[in-house]
Amino acid sequence: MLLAVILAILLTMILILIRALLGPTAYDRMLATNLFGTKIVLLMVVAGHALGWSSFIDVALLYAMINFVSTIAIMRFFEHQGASSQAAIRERVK
Amino acid sequence: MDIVLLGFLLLTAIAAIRLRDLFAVVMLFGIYSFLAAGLFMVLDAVDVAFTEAAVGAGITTVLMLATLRLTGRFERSPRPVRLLPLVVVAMTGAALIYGTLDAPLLGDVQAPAQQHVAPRYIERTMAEVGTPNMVTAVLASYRGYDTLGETVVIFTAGLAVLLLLGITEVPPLRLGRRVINDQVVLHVIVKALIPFILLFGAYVQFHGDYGAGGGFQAGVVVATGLVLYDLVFGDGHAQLVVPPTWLPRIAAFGVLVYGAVGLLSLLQGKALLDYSALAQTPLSGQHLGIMLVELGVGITVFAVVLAIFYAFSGRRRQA
Amino acid sequence: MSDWITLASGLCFSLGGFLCITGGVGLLRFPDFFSRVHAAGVTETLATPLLLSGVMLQLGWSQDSLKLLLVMAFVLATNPTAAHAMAKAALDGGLRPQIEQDDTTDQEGRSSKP
Amino acid sequence: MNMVPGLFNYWVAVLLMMAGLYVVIAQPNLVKKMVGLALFQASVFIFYISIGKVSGAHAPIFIAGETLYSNPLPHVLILTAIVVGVATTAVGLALVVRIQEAYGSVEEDDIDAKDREQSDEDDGGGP
Repeated sequence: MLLAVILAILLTMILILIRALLGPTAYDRMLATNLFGTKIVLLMVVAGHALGWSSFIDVALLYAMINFVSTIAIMRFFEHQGASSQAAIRERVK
Repeated sequence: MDIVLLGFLLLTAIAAIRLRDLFAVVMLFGIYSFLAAGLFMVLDAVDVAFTEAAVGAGITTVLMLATLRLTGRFERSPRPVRLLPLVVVAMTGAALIYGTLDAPLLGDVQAPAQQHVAPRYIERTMAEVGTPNMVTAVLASYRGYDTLGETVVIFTAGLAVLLLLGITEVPPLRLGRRVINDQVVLHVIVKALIPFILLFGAYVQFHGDYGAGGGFQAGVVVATGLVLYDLVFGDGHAQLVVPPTWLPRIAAFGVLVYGAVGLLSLLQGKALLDYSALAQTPLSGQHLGIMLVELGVGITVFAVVLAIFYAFSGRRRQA
Repeated sequence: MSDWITLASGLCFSLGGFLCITGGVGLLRFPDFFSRVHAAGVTETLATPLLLSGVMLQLGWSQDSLKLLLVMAFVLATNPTAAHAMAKAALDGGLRPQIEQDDTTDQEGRSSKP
Repeated sequence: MNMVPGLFNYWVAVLLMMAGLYVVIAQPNLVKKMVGLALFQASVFIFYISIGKVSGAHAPIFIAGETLYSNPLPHVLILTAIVVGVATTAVGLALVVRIQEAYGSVEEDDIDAKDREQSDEDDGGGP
């Protein structure tokens, strides 16, 4: 059962990775990065439980936290970056 | 499972080389760090996985993004692939792989690396130091000199960044102006989360004797909490909590705590950084010494990481 | 009693794993960013608690279970927030859902044909 | 043929190392060079940790009654190396930022061209 879950998570990771590599816009890559982090958390918990690693939950908690922070950081600095191009796109949309 | 993770790692690295959007490259680097951290978990290195996740995926990514903000997002059109670097790289790689052919296989108990000092650490840690986490014992007690050196290196690197960039004091934003647009949900959630992150940092700091964690990781976690605050609420908000002028002093204080513990044991008539002299019994002395030393490390790492972040985020792009 | 726990955790695991893969497929197959956020964010938010509570059921009452509860609370708080923030950032950054564009082109097409 | 899984970790570490090295040597953009350096660093970490792994062993946190643990020494070395690594990466990135401010570009070619210009001017302005 646990093995099947691990395989499912690994499969999902592959799918997400493909999206991260293809990702037409930067936002797609952002989303993929965030999801990948969550999948790693899940993998840590399930595999850690299945294989009996020590203190894997602390690590999983840290991963969840860092994942959130890096997503926020990516968004924040991306907005700084795109300030001029955003205006251009808005003009075009109008 | 480690083979799959290694495959992912290779894929990510190659994609990172090929992409020209540096923003995407940094995001892929974040994924790469997470993968590496997962791999460390598989290879039994709990503490290393902890550190790699906090440092590689967290702080390094943030710093690289902050640099990109200052230097520009796109790489110029790539040079044609040149032969010479490729040949050099291929030859070096071939030589290294040839070298690994004689290496002991993965997980071999008889490998030379497992024979030298490691058995002694593993057998004697509980009797001599009394902390269940051997990594902490080796880090803070057996190899205390090394760690003192590393702490000083981190302190120096922090000073170097401050000398190069300096911290521009950003006037705190006016109330009501949002940086990540109008993200009310984000503000509310982050405000609720930050105390827990700081609490988690304290847990990591003081639980390091018994499980994964310790000064290095705790410093980074606490700094990450403040970085998150600054990211969401705008430049300068974190500077109100921890003013930048304090940071070099805090960092120096951490190194001083470490050194003072060492000198204290010297004054008690034992060797430098031999904590057995610090209390009635050697074991409780070791406990006290490791706790103080880890605290020193944690303080230094926290101050340096935060100072570096301030230095990068406070800088404005010069046209 | 333990049979029930095995059954419940197995149910959690299979549902969680299924949702995981669904989210991955959705992320890969959906046409534009906003539908991808939707696919990934929603499945993720249900799959994570399911898998974690599956592990919790197997661990029983212990300190580890409590910590897992913390992880779950953290993920439940941050995941939808991150998805929401990303969608909002993308909208403010000039990305538009494809539906709108499809509609407009469709209407234009229809209006031009007759 | 149990050599392949036994050495696979090392091989991947070497390949990643070479990927990082290639970026550092061949890519003109300085920020990308820093990313390459970080890739290189991480591959060295993977190599070290692979050396310390003992199959069937526990993570080096004491459990009563267990005697087989992975080697804690590489873990200690790499743990500190990671934190020192981020500090040095920060110094490198700070240098990149200063170069951007001084030269207006982080592409190696531009910087070289500017330098050459500068030295030509210096020669011309001589005696």
